Amino acid sequence: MTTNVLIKVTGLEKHFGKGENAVRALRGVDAEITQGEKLVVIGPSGSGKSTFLRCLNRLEEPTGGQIIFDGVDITSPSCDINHVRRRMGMVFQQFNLFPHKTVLQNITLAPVKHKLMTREQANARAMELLNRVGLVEKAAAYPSQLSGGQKQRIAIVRALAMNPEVMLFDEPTSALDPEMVGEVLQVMKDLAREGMTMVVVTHEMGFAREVSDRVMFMDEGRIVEQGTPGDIFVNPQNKRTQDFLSKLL
Amino acid sequence: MTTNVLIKVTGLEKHFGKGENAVRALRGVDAEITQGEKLVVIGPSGSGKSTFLRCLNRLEEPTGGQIIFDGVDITSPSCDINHVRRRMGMVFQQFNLFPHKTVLQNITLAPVKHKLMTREQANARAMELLNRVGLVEKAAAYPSQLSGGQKQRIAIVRALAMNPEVMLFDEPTSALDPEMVGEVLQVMKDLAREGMTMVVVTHEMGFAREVSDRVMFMDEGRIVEQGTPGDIFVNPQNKRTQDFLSKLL
Amino acid sequence: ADKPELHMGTNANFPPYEYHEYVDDADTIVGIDAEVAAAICDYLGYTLVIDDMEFGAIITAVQTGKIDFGMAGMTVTDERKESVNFSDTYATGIQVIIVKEGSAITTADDLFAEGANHIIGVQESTTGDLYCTWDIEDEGLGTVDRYKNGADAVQALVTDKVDCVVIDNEPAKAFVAANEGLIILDTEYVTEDYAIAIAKENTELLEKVNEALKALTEDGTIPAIIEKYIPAEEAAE
Amino acid sequence: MSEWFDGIKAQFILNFVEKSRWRYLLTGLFNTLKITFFAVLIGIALGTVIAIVRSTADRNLNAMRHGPGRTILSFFDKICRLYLTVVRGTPVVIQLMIFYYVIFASSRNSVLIAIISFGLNSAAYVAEVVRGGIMSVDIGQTEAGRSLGFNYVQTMWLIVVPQALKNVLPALANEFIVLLKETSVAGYVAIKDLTKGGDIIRGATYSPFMPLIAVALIYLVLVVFFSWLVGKLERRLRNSDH
Amino acid sequence: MSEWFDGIKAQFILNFVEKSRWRYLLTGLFNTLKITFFAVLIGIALGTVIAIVRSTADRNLNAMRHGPGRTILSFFDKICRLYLTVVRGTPVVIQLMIFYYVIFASSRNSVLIAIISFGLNSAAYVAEVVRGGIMSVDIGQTEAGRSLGFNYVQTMWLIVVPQALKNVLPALANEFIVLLKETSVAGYVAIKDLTKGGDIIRGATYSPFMPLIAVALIYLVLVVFFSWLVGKLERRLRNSDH
Ligand SMILES: Nc1ncnc2c1ncn2[C@@H]1O[C@H](COP(=O)(O)OP(=O)(O)OP(=O)(O)O)[C@@H](O)[C@H]1O
Ligand SMILES: Nc1ncnc2c1ncn2[C@@H]1O[C@H](COP(=O)(O)OP(=O)(O)OP(=O)(O)O)[C@@H](O)[C@H]1O
Ligand SMILES: [Mg+2]
Ligand SMILES: [Mg+2]
Repeated sequence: MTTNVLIKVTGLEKHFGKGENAVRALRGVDAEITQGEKLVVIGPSGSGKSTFLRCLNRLEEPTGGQIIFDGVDITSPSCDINHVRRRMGMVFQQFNLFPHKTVLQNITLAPVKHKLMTREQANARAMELLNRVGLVEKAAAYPSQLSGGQKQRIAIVRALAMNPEVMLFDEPTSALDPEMVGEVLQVMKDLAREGMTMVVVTHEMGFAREVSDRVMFMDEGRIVEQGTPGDIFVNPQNKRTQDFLSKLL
Repeated sequence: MTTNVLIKVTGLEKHFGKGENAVRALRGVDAEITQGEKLVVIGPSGSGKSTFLRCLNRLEEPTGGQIIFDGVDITSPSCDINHVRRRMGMVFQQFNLFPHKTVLQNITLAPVKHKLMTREQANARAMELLNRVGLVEKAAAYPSQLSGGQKQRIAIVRALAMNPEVMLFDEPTSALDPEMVGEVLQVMKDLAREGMTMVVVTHEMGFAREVSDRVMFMDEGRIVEQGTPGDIFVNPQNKRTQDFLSKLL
Repeated sequence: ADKPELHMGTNANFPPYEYHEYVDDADTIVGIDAEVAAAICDYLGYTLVIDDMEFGAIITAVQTGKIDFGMAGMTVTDERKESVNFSDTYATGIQVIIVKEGSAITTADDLFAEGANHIIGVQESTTGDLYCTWDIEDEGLGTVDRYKNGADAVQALVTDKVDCVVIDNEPAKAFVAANEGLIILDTEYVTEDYAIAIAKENTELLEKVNEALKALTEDGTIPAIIEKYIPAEEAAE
Repeated sequence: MSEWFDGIKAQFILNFVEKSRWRYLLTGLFNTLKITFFAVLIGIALGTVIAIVRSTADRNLNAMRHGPGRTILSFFDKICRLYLTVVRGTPVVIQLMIFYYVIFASSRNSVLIAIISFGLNSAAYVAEVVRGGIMSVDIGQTEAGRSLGFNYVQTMWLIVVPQALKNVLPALANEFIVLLKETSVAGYVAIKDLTKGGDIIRGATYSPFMPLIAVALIYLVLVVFFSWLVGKLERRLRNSDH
Repeated sequence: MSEWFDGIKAQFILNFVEKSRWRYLLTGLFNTLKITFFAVLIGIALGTVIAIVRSTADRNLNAMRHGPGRTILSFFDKICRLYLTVVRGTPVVIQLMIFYYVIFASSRNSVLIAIISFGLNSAAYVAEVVRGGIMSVDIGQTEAGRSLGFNYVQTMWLIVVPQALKNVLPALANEFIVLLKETSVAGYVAIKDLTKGGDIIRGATYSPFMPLIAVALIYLVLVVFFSWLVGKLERRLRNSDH
C-alpha cells in the first residue's frame, strides 16, 4: 500500500565542497521507509551512512534528489523544515545534551517553546518517559552528573517528548563504554516493540538481527544491498557486503 | 690507579618534590668512571637513568651525596658549575639544537662566547668536526632543514666543539626514525674509538655490546648490577636484570 | 518652581567668574557669572541650570541648542561673532601675563620681541589661547601650550614647564594669591569685553537678556555682585 | 620628620577636608562606576549580537543557497565588520568627543553620552571575545537544537549563546576592569568622573600630588578588588561543569 | 545638493586650509607617532626584563637553595609584581598626570614625559606577553644552554629570549597599534599630539565635525595600515621555522 510509505527518498545526492575536490558522500540513493518499519543501515566508515540519515531531516542540505515525508516534499524551498523536524526525533552518537540545563529542562525545552504543551503537561510527559527508561530520580540532575548510558537514554527521551513519527539514530552506542551499551539498546528495543518507525545506523549486529525489519548495506555513497536481517547476515549476495560482514563477525 | 678516576659518585640521592609525596628518583648511587671508559647505563623506564646522568653535570641538583669530577667536588656550593659544564659535553634525546641559529652558529656559540677560541678558530674547528660527521655542506642550514639523524649528529658536534673531557648521552637515538639510528651510532662509535670518556643511557644493546667497557643496570633509583657487557648480557646475576633483558631481547 | 528652565554653559575652573564650591552640602558652581546669570533668570522668570563643560565646547553647545546661553568670562571676538550672537557687555576682562618672580619677562612686549622664544601657557580655546596663537605662535615667536583649564596652566608655570601664563585678570589674581612666587605683570596683554553668547536664531532671548542686563545694572544688582567677588580696593590697585 | 608629617597633614586637610573637597572624589567615583557598569551592559548586549552575526556568517555564508536570507546575512555581516574596524581603529577619546560634540550635540546628559560612547566602544572588543566563546561551543549543540525543530535564532539564543557566555564570563568580567580604567578619559569632555574629581581639587588647591595619588589609589583598590572577584569567579566556574 | 556641497567645502577650507590649520594635524601626527614609537621601544625593553625576572622566579624559586641568589631573585620578583599591579591597576591618564605634574614636574620636555609614561605603562602589558613567549620555549633549550656552560642570564639572553620574542612578535607589533590609540589622551597635559591638533582647530573654528572626523580618519588609516602589516608579518613568521 502506498499510503503506508512514511519517507520516500529519490535520487538523493550529497556533495561536500565544490568542483574537483568535492567529496561525493551520497551518489543517488533511493529508499522507502514505511510506517512502523525498523530500518538498520550498516556499512564501512565513510560510506555515507550518517550523511544519509542527516539528509532525512535536512541537518545536511541535500545537493540533489527528493525526500518526501508524509506526502510533503521536504527538500522544496517552500517547506518549513523546522516544523518537519518536530515530527522527527534524532539521537546522536555524542548525545548532545544541553549541559547548561537539567535533565527535565532538556526534555521539556522543545515541547514548551514550540507551544505543543503547557509546562505542566510537558513536565508530566517527561516524568512518564523518564519512568519508562528508569531515570526518574535524575530529573533535576545536570548532564555532567550522568554516565554515558544515562546521557543517551535521556537524549532518546528528549527526542520522544516531541511525540515524533520517526526516530533517527546515528550510532547511538558507539561512544559508550561496553557495559552501558545494553541499557541503551534495551530502550531502543522497547521503542521498537511499541511500533515506532526507526532508522538506525549502528554496528550492533545483534540489535540489527533481533529488531530490524530490513538491513541496508551502504558503500561509497550507494545502497549496495538490502533485505531482511536473515538474508543479509546469512546470505549476503554482494562481494562488498560479504567482505564487510566477514571482518565484523 | 686512583689518578685514573675522572668522576667519583658517592651516595647520590635525588628526590623530586618534598615530604610524603616526594619521588625518590635516586636512592644512594655509588659509581666511579675512569678516564677513557665507556659506560652504558640501562634499566626500565623510570629507574633513574636520566636523573643519574643529569646529576653528573648538575642539570638536576642532587638532594644528597657527592660528585667528584677530576678531583673537584662539584656538588659543593663554592664550585662554579658553569666552568665544570664546559668540560662535560651533553647530548639529549630531543637534540635541543637552537632553532634560531644556523648549524655553524650552534656549534661555535659556546666556544666563542666563553672566549675559548676566536671566531676564526671556532669556525675552523666546527668545519673540521662537521667534516668528520659528514655534514660540512649543512654549515649554513637551520636546524628545521635537517633530518633527525642529522640534527643529532650536529648536537654531538656542538658538544665536541668545547673539547670536553667526558660526553654524556641520554638516549641519543630514541627520538630517531629507525633508518637514522645507524648514522648516529656510527659517530658515537668513532668517538669511542678515539678514546673519549663516555656515559651513555641507551636501549641500543648492540651498541652496548660492541662499544662499552662496562654496563650498569639500574632499577628503582639504585644500581642493581654492573659488569662487562659479556657478564651482564650473557650471565646476568640479578633477577631484575634477567627480567629486563629477557623482555628486551 | 514650575518656571521654565534656562541652561547656561560654562567651564567652572575659572575663579572668580565660575568655580566649584560646596554650598549647603551641595556641589555648586558659584562666581560672578553664576550669580549674574541667576539674577537674569530671576528677572526674566526662568530657573537657571548650569552645565559645566569644556570651554571649547561652549560655542558649539550654544549653536546646537544643547545650552541656551554661554557665559564663561567669554570675550567678544569677530570669529566668535560669526558663530553666535553676543549680549551687551556685563563686565570688562583684561588678559594679563603671570610670571614667576624674577622672570626675564617683564613686559608684554618681551613676548613679541624679535627672536623671542617663550613657552606660553594658556587655557585651551580661551581668548588668551587665540591671541597668543595668532600673535606669537603663528609668527614664530614662541610656543603655546594649551591646558584643559587655567589652574593646570598655572601649575605648569609653578613647575617651570612654561615661562608665563596668559589669562584673564580676575582668575589670575586668584591664582597668584594661591601660589607664592607668582606675579602679574603691570602691562596687560589685551583688554576686552565679556558678554553672553546666544544662538543666532534666538534673537528673542538676546533681547530679553539685554533688557535684563540693563535693568540689573541700573538697579545696582550686577555691580554689587562684581563688588562682592572683586572688592573695589583690590580693583583699584 | 614631624615637620614632614605636619606638611603631609596640612596638605591632606587642604585637599580633602577643607570645604569638604573629598566629596568631589565621592561623586566622581559614583559617576565612574555608573558609566562603567552601564557601558559594560551595553557592550555585552551589543557585542553578543555582533558576535552572533559574525559567527553565523563565518560558519554558514559559504554553504548557503543564494536568496534573500543569504543577502541579508551578508549585509549585516558587512555592517558588523565595518563597525569593528571603525571602532577598533580609532581612540575611544575621539569617539567620545564625536558623540559629545557632534552626534549628541544637543543632549545635556553627558553621563548618558559617556555610557553610550564607552558602551559602543566596548561592544567591539566584547564581540571578539563572545565570538570565540560561540566558536568553542560544540557544533553538536547546534545540531541537537535544530533537530528539535528550533530555528537558527532560537537555537543560538536558547542553547549556544548561554553556553558561550558562560565560557567567556571571566573575560567579560575583566572587561569591566578594563572599562573602569578606560572611562578615566571622560573628563576630556567635562564629565565629572573620578579622574575629573581629582582635577577639580587640583584646580582649587594647586597641589597636584595629593589629589592625583588619591585618585590613583582609589582606582588601584577597585581594580585589585574586582580582579580578585574575577579570579574567584574563574575558580568557581572551573569547578562546576554546568 | 550643490548647496550642501558648498557648505562642506566652506567648512573644509575654514578648518584645514585657512591659516594653514592642517599643520596642527601634521605636527600632531608626527608627535603621536614619535611618542608611540619610542614608548613601544621602552615597553618592549622593560617588559622583557620584567618577563625574564617573573618567569625565572616562577620556574626556579621553589627549587632553589636558600642563599643570596634566592633572596635577590625573590626581591626583584616582588618588585616586578608590585610594578605590574600598580601599573595595570591605574588608568594611563592618571599615570601620565602623575609623571607630568609630580615626578617630572620640572621637566619641560613634555613629549619625553609622555614617551616615558606610556612606555612604562606599556611595559606592564608587554611583560605578560613576553612571559607567555618565554614559557612557550621548550625547557630543553635552557638545558642545552646550561649544559654548554652558559650561566642562567646568558642562556636567557642568547637562547631563550630571542626565540620567545620571535614567537610573540605579532603580539608586540600589535602593542604598537594599541599604544597608537592610547596616546590620544596625551592632550590632557598640553602635549600637542594628533588628537590635540584637532582640538586646537576645533577651538579656533567652533566647528567640531570636520576636525574630529579628520582626526578619526587619520587614526583609522594608521590602524588599518599597521594591522595589515602585522597580518603580513604573522603570515610570514608562520611560513618560516627559524
Ligand atoms: N561536513 C563534511 N565536510 C566534508 N566531508 C564530509 C563531511 N561530512 C562527511 N564528509 C565525508 O562524506 C563521506 C561520508 O561520510 P559519513 O559521515 O556519511 O560516513 P559514515 O558512513 O557515517 O562513516 P562512519 O561510520 O565513520 O561514521 C566521507 O568521505 C566523509 O569524509
Ligand atoms: N622533573 C621531575 N619532577 C618530578 N619527578 C621526576 C622528574 N624527573 C623525573 N622524575 C621521576 O623520577 C623518576 C626517575 O626518572 P628518570 O627520568 O630518571 O627515569 P629514566 O630511567 O630516565 O626513565 P626513561 O627510560 O623513561 O627515560 C621517575 O619516577 C620520574 O617520574
Ligand atoms: Mg557516521
Ligand atoms: Mg630517561
